[in-house]
This record gives sequence, structure tokens and C-alpha cells, in this order.
Amino acid sequence: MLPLDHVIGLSAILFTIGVLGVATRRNLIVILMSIELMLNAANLAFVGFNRIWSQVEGVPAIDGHVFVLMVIAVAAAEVAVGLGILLSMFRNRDSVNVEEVNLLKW
Amino acid sequence: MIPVPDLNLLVLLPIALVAIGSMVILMGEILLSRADTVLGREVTESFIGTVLAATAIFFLALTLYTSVVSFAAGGVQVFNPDHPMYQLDPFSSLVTAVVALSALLSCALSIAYLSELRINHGEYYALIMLSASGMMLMVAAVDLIAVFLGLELMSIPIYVLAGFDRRKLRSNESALKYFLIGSFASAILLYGMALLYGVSGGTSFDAIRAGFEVENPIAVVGLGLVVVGFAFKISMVPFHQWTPDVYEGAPSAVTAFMSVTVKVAAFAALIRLLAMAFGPLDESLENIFWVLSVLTIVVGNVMAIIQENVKRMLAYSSIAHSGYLMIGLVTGTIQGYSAMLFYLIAYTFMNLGAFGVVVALANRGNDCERIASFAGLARTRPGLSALMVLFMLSLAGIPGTAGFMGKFQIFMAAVNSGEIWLLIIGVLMSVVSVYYYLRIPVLMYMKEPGDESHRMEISSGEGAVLVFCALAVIALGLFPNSVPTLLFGDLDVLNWTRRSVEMFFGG
Amino acid sequence: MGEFDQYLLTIITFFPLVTALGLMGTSILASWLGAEGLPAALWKPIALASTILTFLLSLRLFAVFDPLETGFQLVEHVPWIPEYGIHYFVGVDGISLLMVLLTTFLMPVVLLASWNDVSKSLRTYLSFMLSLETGMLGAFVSLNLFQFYVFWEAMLVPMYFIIGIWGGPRRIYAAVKFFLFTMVGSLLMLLAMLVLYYLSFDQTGVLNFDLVAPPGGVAGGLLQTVVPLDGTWWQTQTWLFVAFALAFAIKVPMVPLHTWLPDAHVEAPTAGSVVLAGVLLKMGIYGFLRFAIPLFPSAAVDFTPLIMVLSVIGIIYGSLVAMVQSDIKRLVAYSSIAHLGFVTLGIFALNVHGLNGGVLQMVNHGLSTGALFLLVGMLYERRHTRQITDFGGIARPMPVFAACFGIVTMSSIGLPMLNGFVGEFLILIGVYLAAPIFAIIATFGVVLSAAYMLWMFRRVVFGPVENPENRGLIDLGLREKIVMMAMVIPIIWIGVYPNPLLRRIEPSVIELIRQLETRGRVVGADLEVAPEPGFDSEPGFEPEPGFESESAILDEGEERL
Amino acid sequence: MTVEAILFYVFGILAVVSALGMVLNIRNTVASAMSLVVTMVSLGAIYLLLEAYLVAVIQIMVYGGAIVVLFLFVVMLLNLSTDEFPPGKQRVAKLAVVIVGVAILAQVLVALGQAPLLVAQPEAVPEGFGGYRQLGLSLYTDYVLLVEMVSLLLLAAIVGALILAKRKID
Amino acid sequence: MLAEYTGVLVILVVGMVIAGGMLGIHLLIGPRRRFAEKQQPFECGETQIVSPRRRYAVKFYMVAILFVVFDVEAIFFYPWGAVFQELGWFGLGAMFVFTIPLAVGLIYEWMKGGLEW
Amino acid sequence: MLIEATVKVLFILVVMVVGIAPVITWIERKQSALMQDRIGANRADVGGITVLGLLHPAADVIKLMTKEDVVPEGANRVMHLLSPLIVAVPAISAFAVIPYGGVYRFGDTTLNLVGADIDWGLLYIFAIGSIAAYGTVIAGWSSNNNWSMLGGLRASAQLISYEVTMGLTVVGVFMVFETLRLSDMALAQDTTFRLFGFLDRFFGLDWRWIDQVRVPAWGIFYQPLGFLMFLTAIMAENKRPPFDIPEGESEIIAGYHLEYSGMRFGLFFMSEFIEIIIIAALTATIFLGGWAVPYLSTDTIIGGISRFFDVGFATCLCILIHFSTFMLKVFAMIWVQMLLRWSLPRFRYDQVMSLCWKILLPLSIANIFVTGLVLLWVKG
Repeated sequence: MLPLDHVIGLSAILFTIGVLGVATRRNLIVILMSIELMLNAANLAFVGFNRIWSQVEGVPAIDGHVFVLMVIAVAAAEVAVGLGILLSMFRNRDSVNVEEVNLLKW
Repeated sequence: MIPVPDLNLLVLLPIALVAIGSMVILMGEILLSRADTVLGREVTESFIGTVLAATAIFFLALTLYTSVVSFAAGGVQVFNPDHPMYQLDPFSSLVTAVVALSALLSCALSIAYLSELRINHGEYYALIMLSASGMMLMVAAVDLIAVFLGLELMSIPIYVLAGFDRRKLRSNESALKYFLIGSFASAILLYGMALLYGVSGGTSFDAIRAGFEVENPIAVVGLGLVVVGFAFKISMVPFHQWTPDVYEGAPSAVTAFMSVTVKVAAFAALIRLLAMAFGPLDESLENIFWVLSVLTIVVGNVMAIIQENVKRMLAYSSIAHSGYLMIGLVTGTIQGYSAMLFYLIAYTFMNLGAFGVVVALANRGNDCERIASFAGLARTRPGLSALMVLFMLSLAGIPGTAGFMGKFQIFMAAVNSGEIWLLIIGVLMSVVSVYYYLRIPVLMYMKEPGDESHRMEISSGEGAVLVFCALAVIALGLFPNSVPTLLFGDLDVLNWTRRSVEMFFGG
Repeated sequence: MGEFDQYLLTIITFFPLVTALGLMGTSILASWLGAEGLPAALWKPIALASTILTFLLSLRLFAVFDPLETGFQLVEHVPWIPEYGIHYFVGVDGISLLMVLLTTFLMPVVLLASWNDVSKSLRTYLSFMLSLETGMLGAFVSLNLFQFYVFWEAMLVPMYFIIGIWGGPRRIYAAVKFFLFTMVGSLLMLLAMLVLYYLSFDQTGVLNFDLVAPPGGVAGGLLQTVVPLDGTWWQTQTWLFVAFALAFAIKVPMVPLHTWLPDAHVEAPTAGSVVLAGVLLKMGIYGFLRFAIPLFPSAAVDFTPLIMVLSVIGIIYGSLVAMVQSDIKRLVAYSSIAHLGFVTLGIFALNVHGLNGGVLQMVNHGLSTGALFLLVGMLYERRHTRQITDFGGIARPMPVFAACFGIVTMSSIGLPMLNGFVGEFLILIGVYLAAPIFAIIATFGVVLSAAYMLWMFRRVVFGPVENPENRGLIDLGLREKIVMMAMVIPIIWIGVYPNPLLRRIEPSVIELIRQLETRGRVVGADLEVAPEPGFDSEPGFEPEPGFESESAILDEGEERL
Repeated sequence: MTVEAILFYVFGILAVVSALGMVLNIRNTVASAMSLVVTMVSLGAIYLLLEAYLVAVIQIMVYGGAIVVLFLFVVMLLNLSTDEFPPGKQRVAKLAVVIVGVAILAQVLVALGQAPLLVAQPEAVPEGFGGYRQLGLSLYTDYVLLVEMVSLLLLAAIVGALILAKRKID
Repeated sequence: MLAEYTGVLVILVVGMVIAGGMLGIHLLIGPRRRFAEKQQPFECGETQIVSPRRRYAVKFYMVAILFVVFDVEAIFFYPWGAVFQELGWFGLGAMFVFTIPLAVGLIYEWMKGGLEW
Repeated sequence: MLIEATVKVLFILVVMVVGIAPVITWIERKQSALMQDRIGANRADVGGITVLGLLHPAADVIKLMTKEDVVPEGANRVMHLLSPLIVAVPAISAFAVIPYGGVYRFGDTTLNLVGADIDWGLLYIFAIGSIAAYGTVIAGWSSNNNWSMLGGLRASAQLISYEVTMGLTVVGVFMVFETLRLSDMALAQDTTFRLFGFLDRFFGLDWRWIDQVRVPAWGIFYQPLGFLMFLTAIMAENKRPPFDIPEGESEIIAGYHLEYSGMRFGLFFMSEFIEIIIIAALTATIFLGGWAVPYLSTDTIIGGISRFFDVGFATCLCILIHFSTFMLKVFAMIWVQMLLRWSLPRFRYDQVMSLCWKILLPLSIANIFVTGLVLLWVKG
């Protein structure tokens, strides 16, 4: 029996770490990774909550798990495209420092 | 074997058509680019582009038709009655139709532009259609999972489209920024959804409606995060910073597409979510919307003044329009929502038109986007200038145009809810907006031409789109309740919007 | 009324627009088909013919109009956006009749006058002028608030372009300023309109933008709406009136809000100035008469002193500033401010004389100031300068011009037997009855106006021809003579025999005053009890003298001040 | 405390530490990526403890095995191993984000403290919960629409990645 | 259910012990004689002239990106395969629809040369 | 529970890792020598005793242990140390789920001869394998050597490519056996089926002798194509010839473990051989019936023996038989791998990638759908 409150707490902590990463880091890859961390925090919350709501009116409910699967798929697609964008930019300019993404005022 | 679910496949027709269209385009692009001649015609790049665009338009037109039919039929249809994810009702049918129409117009707008920028790849149309399918899923979703999936399916192709002009750094950066902000926003949104799921035990709107309690702090945080997530998509201040950059950097035709459809879809989904999953808004949320709306209006309008780039200016103006639209959210009434819907439809045409003019001016690989480069345009391109004036006036909300009817209805709804201060601010900012919208007509008509070289001929696709938008702007402005058409009789857009949102209020 | 007359107002209103669309449309069509469009030589004649036809139609309107009947005539009421109570609802009473007439009259004159002015994108120019005419006419005949607003804003756009494209060196500044000023007011008015609309909805249960009840309609118009004097702040009559008044005051313009006017007038091309002075400025006063005062009578009464003060300031200020102008056009522009001060003063006397005079003076000002602008334009056409000092002794080379100039100047000053006199006289009487002190100050303004006008006139027309360039000036040609005749004849005619106009104004004015009486101070104090006409004040309410007769109004006016 | 709880805390702490390591390690991006792998795997373990079996394995396969690999590829191939960028501007905005983030965290934690979720916690989950069988059956009946949509999403990703990353598009 | 995973836990621990132990022993008993040449990266006798920390061919990324996408596809196949017989024709149809876009994607990638090395 | 699991796990580890893995190195040398007409390993001796060269594995270990541990300059020391671990630990851990015997009943207790009988055993191996991919890539990157880097890249690109295909090729098996649990799969193969039973649908007959042909219900008979593809994919996963491009010595010297020496290299080396065993065990389990004796199901065996002995003993004997069968199959598969490794030349890298993306991937998807169609047809 897991302390589910703590599971949600853990997910909140991870989410915050992700937000902090996005906010403070300037390396695009790390920012992307932080975003992934945020998604994972949400996934953890989904799974944790699904443990609570494993039954709704007597029927096994796995909305949370399905959501997580979808999120994982989405994350994969997102990462694929995101790194594609990064590559196309890298081809034109040799940096992944966010602050150098400055042709357009940030 | 499990019993086969009782699926209503016809409901999926709009999305299916768009999806099939995108795949047909991809395959067509491959086949065509490997063929030397087709039906005796030499296969050139522009020929491929035209054929694929025509395919896209064909499929989008079919989608439009099906969604209109579904709207006309009325009623609520769900894909899977046991587990509704996707529900085609008047609201979603209407928004689907709008999305399909604006995607269609964007495709037609892009044909010449793409070859002008030498980025004439058929994938463009496929991506537009994929994105449209995401929007359709999002606006018809009655389940958080579907909303999220639709949102992503909408966004991911647009990230790519923003960077479609790969050789240009600005396009790269635009894509990158949009991607970073967009995925950050979806992560926030997702966490909000997780919390909402946690308090209600289900992801369907019904479950959330049943489980949501204002007293529960987790639920409130969840709702807040969801709203923030959407706020990024609709560029609500203070989550708007990406908008001008992305709009500026992306190829103009893409900007035209995303400035319109994303806003329509995101607002529609937000309305749907708020109305169906949360019911009447809590007052505190209303107050937050109030503040954000004011901020959005003010920031959008004020920042637009100092822009020197048309696309940036239009970006800030679109932020401002988001603010006006949010007035509808503040009211939270049937009138407010239907006004928002009308405004969105009007916004579709006028913004698409405005960007369409920018697109039509793009010359030899370069966008015509400095405001100064519009100087004296009336001399060389009188027709385009006249259209631009019309779209600017509509954006500014001058009577007789769709923009005015939209604003008017929003204002009506707000007055009816007693939001006078909000309106006074909105009105004063409208005056400000007139100032920057008028700059372009001023330059076009009242200044001497500079040494800019614009494209001197307009392609038939662009022309058709611009004229269509112009006619729509005028028609919606003058006869919102009976847009005259030759083929389909009079279109009662006003009642459509109302009919669409009545559903949320048990109508 | 025949079948034709039934749609007369619509036809008059939209005929110019149709012509404009035709002008543009044929060219677009032609360029599509690859054919040649209308030959350029025909554009001006077509536009002129259209305006003249409109004028003839409005003469027909004048003839059909029954001066004895109060209320609106030739009413048309067609659903437009009935969901929101928006109807296409037109009709005229005496006041709007005159305004329509003035508009349709000025347009051909203007077109004729600027025959050679405009060479740059002529067709666009003509289209703008024609659609401007539609906008103005539409605003004058609208009886639906929404419709009024649409036309009110719609006429802004062509005017903006006329100033901005065909204007003088600082035209862009002037155009944008003009546009923005007007927008501020009108958007606030829109808000007030909406508040009023929902008030009416609360009271009647019907969504309705109509000002009065349409013929055979069940719903009462907005005029029946009881606007509370207290309540939520944004529902009090005061605030609604302020919002409306702001919009109209900017348009008039009343003094602190007038700064757009000199710029716009000076920078606008001659035709633009004439239309601006002749018609557009009247729109503000017309708005007061048609909307602001009858809709919010108590607030209007409350604000009378303020508006009168502002008007008087406008008169004095306008005159004084006009006096120091070196540019003729600017001088005329400031004189407009002064004159319109008179008009507002007369209107807000809120009695028959004042209102009569005010309305008449609107027409007069349109004619005389319009004519002045035309004359200045003619001078400018010849010399390309408007500095008073550049002229002198114009009378010698241009006798006809000088004569016309003289008549118009006199009219502007208000010389008896010319139109200006009638209006100003009536106004002064009205104001005197209402508030003598203002009448006195206003009289002083008349003197001032005489001073600067005559001073200008003398320096331009008389004296030796010092500037050699003035020596060879050619006198008015046939076209210009026709134009000037067209202006001068009504100037004199009204001066001598204003009765046909006054006869038509008066019923409307009396109707307006009746509105004031019935919906005066008591109204709205209690939402439940809407007093009947002639209903005396109830005990407990602040007693208000009934407006039984003209004398009663006079008494009331004296008593108040 | 049960074994499961102990394992949860172990993996939880591991996840937090490695997540912090990912965010705070500014010298070595590869190490950041590897930290992320640890986070992902720990999360996978926690999913197991939460009896989300299929999700757990998919988490490890896709997040641990695919997504982070992609990150690692990009990091290594683009030589982004170190990133000692000069200190950035926009301190205020970032500070704001940080504050807001921490505030939300605090809010959620406080909320959790106030309204414990324990109320509804079931001791045991239904038979087959979280296994591939239940999930598979639901996915392809109740959620079949989403599955189809995912494939469109993946199509978009394929097309998009090719368009953006390929050196030459014919 | 969770009991089944004890073995996994055990083998992970044992595996780490084995691998770590082997490394540890080696570290203990292995000799240590360092000099500069030995420490140089092995470049067939040449000194290193190009750092390996540079950009490599884009093909690698393309493969990785494709992998991510198709890996997700694969994970949707696993649970489906396991319950396939229960799902029956409906499941086959659903999976067919699921596969079409991916097949299109694969063909597209193939024809566009995204799979060329 | 913990003890039981530990014993089961340790048993398989001892047998496989300590017992077989060293032997395989010897087998490989001897087999290659045989195929190339050489003598092969025969020098290592303890006091003159060479035992056919069987001492070589021990000599290898001692040698690796006593080598110097060189870390090149510029390398990332932590990562350099970690990567062999990342490779080795997953390789070892994979044994946990491989059933080396069926489920046996001793009175009230049941004995399940698998380290961890988890529900999604095959996926566990995939997941473990996907983690192992980090080892190569990190090794290549951390060495600060161009060859290593290139090798690491090639290795990881190859690994991840084949991971997808490997997964998809076995989906057909899932569909047939309706499970992801390896022990269930093995159990399901402990029977026979009518090879041409599906023809009933078409001819509706009791149709000559051919109808009565029964074969063991092994995956290989259900999924012949799947078997070939899976074997190809999983061998490519192991990066052994003919898929040894990542370490192709003629191109990039030794690939990602170029800069590894001593036991660090030893771990890479060891895991490669452990993976051979795992591949063998896995293919045996999925496709070759695992511990099942063809035509003799567990019940038959126990039933048969218990006619003579007591049931408990019969079961024990059955376990022995099953385990031996399993080991036999494993060795057969190892032998097949060796055979392939020494017969086929190395592919070019583009061939490897084409094979994966252009042949195996479409084929495996097609296989899935054909399997589905046939299954549903047969079921009716």
C-alpha cells in the first residue's frame, strides 16, 4: 500500500523541478528535457490518481493509464519534431543557447 | 470475443476525410515527384504544388460539407456511446466547419506563395490538414484525453509549418520558440488535467463536472493550470510573448493559417471545456478572466502601436482580439459565448484576409512585411490596397464590417452582464487600435512609394481567397443573420452561433 | 403617397452609393474582362449627375413632406437583424428633412466646384465623395440607433480618405486626428447605446434599437425607455447622456474637443472642407437634437448650463483665434467653431426660438461656411496660397469673385436680409429668454465675428494690388459662377423668406420640447410610474413646472438661471 | 512501512535527485540526459509499485529507451556536451517563473496536506488492473478513436521530422 | 501481483554485484603504469587531430527520430497482439486503420530518401 | 518468497552465466576452427593439461583481470566507467524472466521454474534491452576517440533500429498465444496442433492423411516468417557478425570499446556472450517450445512416469527432462548463431539499415496482419 498522497506530492515536486529547469536553463536540450520531466510528473500524477480511482461504480477504470499512454505517444512525437526543429536551426547557426535565439526578440 | 462496440463511424467523417486527404497528398507528392509527365503535362514543381493544393482543397471542401450537413441536422452524435470521446453537436460541427473553411482558404492562399518562397513541398498541405484534424478532434472532444491529443495533433504540424522555410534562420527560430512555448504550455495543461482527473476520477467532461468542487484546492489548481495551458495557445497576456516572434518568423501563409485556426480551435475548446466540464463559472475565475482580459486588450493594443513589422503588428493585434474575445468568457453567458463564436468567425475572415494581402505581396523569396514597405502601394496595387483597407477597418471594428458585428455582440453581452468598466477599457483601447490599423491605409494611400519591389501579379488562388474573405467580411458585417449566397440561400450566421452554444445551457 | 414615395428615403440615401459602386465595379469588371472600362471623361459627369439626381429626389422629398404633421414621415421599417431588434428604419421630420436637403444640395455644388481640383485617382475620389453622401444621408434619416451608428461611423471612412489622400501637406496628421477623435466619442456612445438598449429590454421585454415605435409595431421605441436618474452608476441618465454628448460634442465640435477641426479643415481639399463644414459638423448637433436630448431629457437639462458655457466660450474663443489667423482657410475654420457655438447655444436654450434658430442656423452655416470654403478654394486654385497677406485688391481682377465673397461674408456675419441673420436672431432671442447673460455674451461674439470677417475681407479684396501675382488673376469662370450662384441664391432666399424652412422645423421642435416636458425630471425617479403628458409632478418629488406653453418655457428658463 | 512503501521512497528520492541532477548539472549535458534516464527508470519502478504494469514497461521502453536516447543522440552529435553560456538576461521573467512554479508546488503540497487523498484509497485494485489485457481491451474498444488519432500524430511527426531534419528535400 | 517482481529485483541486485564486483576486482588487482603516450586516444598511431566532439551525419538523427516514432507504434501493437483474439475482427480493423497512416509515413520516408544511408 | 525467487534466479544465473557463458567462448573458437580447418584454442594449460582448450576461458578472465585499466585523456571518466555496467547489468538481468521449466505441482505448492514470472516478460526483455543501448553510445562518446564515437553511433543507431523491428516481429506470436508472459507462451507450446487444420475452413473435410499431420504447437510453426525475422533482428541487436558494423575492425578498428581495456572490456565481451545465450533462450522459449518436449506434453510425461514411480518423483524427473530439453534447444540456438556468425560476411552499414527499415519492418507489419487474418479465418 503506497502513500498516495506522497505520490502526488512527488509528482508535484518533479513538475516544479521541470518548470524550474525550463525557466533557468539556457541550453535548449535541457529545456526540452525539463519539459519531458514535466510531462512525466503529470504521468505520475495520472498513474497515482488512477490507483485511487481504480474502480468507478464497480467497473475497473483506467482513464489515467490510457492518458499516460497517449502522453507518451505525444511526447515521442513532440520530441521527434522538436529535435528536427533544433537540427534545422543548428544547420543554419551553431548554437543551442536559448539566448542566442534572438533574431526575433525573445 | 468481446462485444463489438456500437460505433457511429459517420460521426468521424470530418476528421476521417481530412486525415485521408493528408495521406493522399503525401502519396501524391511522392508519385508526382517521381513522374516525368502526367496526362501529357510536364511535371514541374509548381504543377505538383497546384495539384496537391487542389487535392487538399477538395478534401477540405468535403469536410466542410459534411460538417455543415451535420450542423444542419442538429442533434448530438457521439462516436462511441459507451465511452464518448468525440461528440459532434451543433457547436463542434460549426467550429469544425470554420476550421475546415479556414484551412481550405489557407491552402488556396499558399499555392503561389510557396513557389515564390521556393518552399514548394507538398507536405505543406498534408501538415495543414493534419493540424486541422487535430483541431477538429479538440473542438469536438468531450474528454480530456481527446482534448489533449487534439491539441497536440493541432500543434505539432504547426511547429513544423512555422519552420517550413528551413533555410531561413528566422523561420527556424520561430518554429523553435513556438515549439518550446507550445510544449511547455501543453505540459502545464497536462498537469492541470492530471489534477482534475485526480479530483473527479474520470477524464470525461461529465465526470469532471460531477467531481469538480470549488472548495477543493487541488481542483482549483488543476483548473488554473488548464486555463494557463490554453492561455498560451490563445496568446492571453501574460502568456503571449511568443506570439509576435512566431508570427513574424513563420512564413506568412503559415502565419495566416495558424493565427486564425489555432485561435478558433483553442477558444472553441476552451469554451467547450469551461461550459461542459465546469458549468457556470465561479466568480473568482470570472474575476481572473476579467483582469486577464483587460491586460490582454491593453498590452496587445499598446504594443501593436510601436511595431514596424506588419506581421508583428498583426500578432499584437491578434493578442488584442484575444482580449476582446475573453470578454465573452468573462460574461460566461449564452450570449457571450455565441458572441465569441461569431467574433471568431469574423476574425477568421478578416485576419486571413489581412495576412493574405501580406502573402500576396511576397516577392522572390522574401516576405513583404515591413510596414514601411506598404508605402504607396495603392499606386501600384490598387486592388490589394483596397482589400487591405477593408480588412484593417474590419479589424479595427468599423461598422459595416464583420469585425464590428463581432465586437458589437461581445459588447452587448458584456453590457448585459454589467461589465461596464471592462468595456470602457475595451472601447478606449479600440480607439488605440484604430490608430495602428490606420497606419497601413495611411501608408498605402497617402505616402509615396518607396523602393520596395512587390510582387506585381496576384495568383488566382490568392485573389480568390482575398475576394472571398472580403465578401465575407462585408456580408457578415451587414447581414450577420442572412449572409446572401448564390447557391445556398441566406446563411444565418448569427443564429448558428447561438444555436451552437445553446447546447451548453441545456437548450 | 405613391409607391415611389414610399421608398423615397431609401432611394435618396443609397443612390449615391450605388453610383459609387457602379463606378468602381465597372472598372473592376472591365479589368477582369480585359476590356476598357468607362472612359475617364465620363466619371465626373456621372458622379455629378448622380448627385444632382439625388438632390432632385430630395426636392421631391421636400414636396412630399407634410409640414403640418409632427412625428416622422415617409417611414420605412424593414427587419434587418431582428434578433437584436435592429431594423432598417428610416424616416424624416422637419429637422432631418432640412439636413437631408442641405446634404444633397451641397454635394453637386461641391463636385462641380472641385471639378478640376482632383486629378490623382479621380475615380476613387468620386466614389468616396458619393459614399460619403450616402453615409451622411443615412445618418440623418436613421431612426434605429444601431443603424444610425453604422452610418455615423461609415461616413468617417470616406472623409478620412478624402482628407488623407487629397489633402494638404499635413493631411495625414489631420486625417488620423479627425478619425481618432471621432472614434473615441462614438465608441463610448456605442456603449451607452447598449446600456440603454438593455434598459429598454428590461422594461419592455423586447430587444429593440428603434428610436420610436415603428408604424404598427407593438414595441415602444427607445424614446419610451425610462432611464433612471440613479441606480448603478452606468445606468444613470447622467452618464449615458455624457457618453452620447461626448460623441456629439466632438463632432460639433465644442470647445475643449475642437482641436481636430482646424487641422482637418485646413488640410482637407476644398470639397472635403465644404462637406465637413457644411454637413459633418451638423451631424453632432443633429445627434443632440435627435438622440441625446430626447433620450435623456433630465440629464440634458442638468447639463444645459455647462454646455451653454462651453458654447459661449466656443464663440468667443473661436472668434478671437480666428482674428489672429493669417491663413484664410484656418480663419474660416475657427469661425466655424464660433458659429457652431451659436448653434449649440440656441439648441440648449431648449425653447422654440432657440431650437428653431439653431436648426435654421445649421443650414445657414452649411451654406455660408461652405461657400466661404469654396471661395477660398477658388483663390487657392489660382494662387496656391491661402495667406491673407499674399492677397489684396482681388476685387480689381476678380469682380465677380469679390461680389460673391462679399455676400457670403456678410451672410456669415449675420447681416439682415441674408440667411445668417435669421438664424442668429432667433437663437439670440431663444437664448435671451432662457439665459440672458449668455445672449449678451453671444452678441458680443457676433460683433467679434463681424470684426474678423470684415478685416479679412478687406485685406483680401480691397486695397491696392500689391502683389504682382494677383494682378493677372482670372475671374470666375462659368462653372465657378454656377457654383457660386447655387450658393448665393439660397443664402439670400433664406435671408428674405425663411418661412418654408421654419414651417417645417417648428413642428419637430415642438415635438422635441413635448418630449422634454413629458419625460423631464420626474421621469425615471420612479420606474413604475411613467407619467402621462401633462401629468403634474407627484408629491414628494422635486416640483417641476409643467411645460404648458411657450411662455412657461420662458419662465422656466428664467427661473432656472 | 511495507516493502512497497520503502521501495517507493527509495525510487522517489532517486527520481527527485536525478531530476535535480538533470536540471542543475550545467557542465555536462550528457550527464543531464543520463540523469533523466535514471528519473525515467525510477518513475517506471514507481508505476510498477502503483500496479500500472503496462504503463511501467512502456515508460521504460519509450521514455527510458527511446526519447532520452534521442536526446542523447542530439546532445552528442551536436556536441552540446558543455554549456557554459554567459549568464542570461531576463532575470526578472525567469525569477517570476521560478516563484510561480514554487508557489504552485507549495499550493499543491499544502492542498495535499489539508485534504488527504486517503479517503478514497482502495486497499486492492480490481483483478487484472493495469495489465496489458485490460488496457489492451479498453484501448481498442473504448479509446479506439484516440489510438487512431495517435497514429495521425505519429504521421505528422514523421513528416515533420523529415521536412525539418533532412538536408535536401526533393 | 507485485510479488512476481521479486525475482527482477533480485536479479538486478545480483547483476550489479556481479558486474560491479568484476570491475572492482579488476581495479584492485590491475596494474597501473601511466605515461602520456598511453593516455592518448588511439588513432592508429597518429595524434588526434579532430575532436570526436563534433557534428555527425544527419542520418543518425533521422534514424533516431524514426525509431522514436515507430517505437511508439510498436508499443501500441503489444497489448493489441495479446488481446487480439478477444478483439476479433473489430480489433483487426482498428489496428488496420491505425497502421495506414504509419504505413503512409513509412512509404513517404522511404521514397523521400529518409531511409537511405 | 524472497528466498524462492533468489534461488531460482541464482540457479539460472549460475547455469547460464557462470556455466555456459565461458564455455561458449570456447565453443566459438573451436567451431570457427573447425569451419576454417584449424585446430583452435588449445594452448592454455595447467601443468600441461589443456583439456581441448577448455581452460582458455579461465585464462581469458585472469588476463583481463590483470590488464591495466587505461582511460584515455579527454575521456569522461565517470561515463567511461559506467558504460560497461550499463551494458552488462541488463544483459544479466534478462535471465530473470526466461522460463527454464514449466509449472509443477507438489501437493499444495506449485513450483514455477522461472526467476520472475511477470506478466509481460517479453516486454521486460525489450525494456531491458532498450536501456542497454545507452551503454554503447555512452562508451563511444565518453572515450574521446573518433573511432569509438563512430562505433558508438553506429551501434546505437543499429540497436534502436532493430529494437523496433524485433518488437514487431513477435507480435504475431502474441496474437497466436494471446499472452506476453513467457512462461505462458512456453506452456502454450507444450502441445501439438493439426498443421493443416486451417484448411478445414476451405475444404471442410476430414481430408486424407494430411489432415492428421500434427506438429508441436511451437511458435516456429505458427510464425515461420516471424521466427526468421526475429532471429535476424535479435542477432543484429547483439551486434555480432554479420551485423558487427559498430566494431568492424577493418573500418573503425574496434568501435565503441576501442578505448576499453582490462575488465571494462571484459564486461563488454562478457555481455556479448551472455546475450548470445539470451537470444538462444528467448528464441527457444518463444519459437521452439521452451522446455516443452515435442509430442510429449507435461501431463503425458508425468502421467507416463508416475505409472512407475510416485508422482513427486515423476514431477522431479519431468523437471529434469524439461530442463534438459530447454538446454538442448538453447545449445542448438547457440550453435545456429555460431554457424551464422562464421558463415556470413559482414554487411555494409547501409545494408544493415535497409534490411531493418525496408525489409524487416514492412514484412513484420504484413506478417501481423496476415497472422490476424488467418487467425480470425480459422476461428471463423
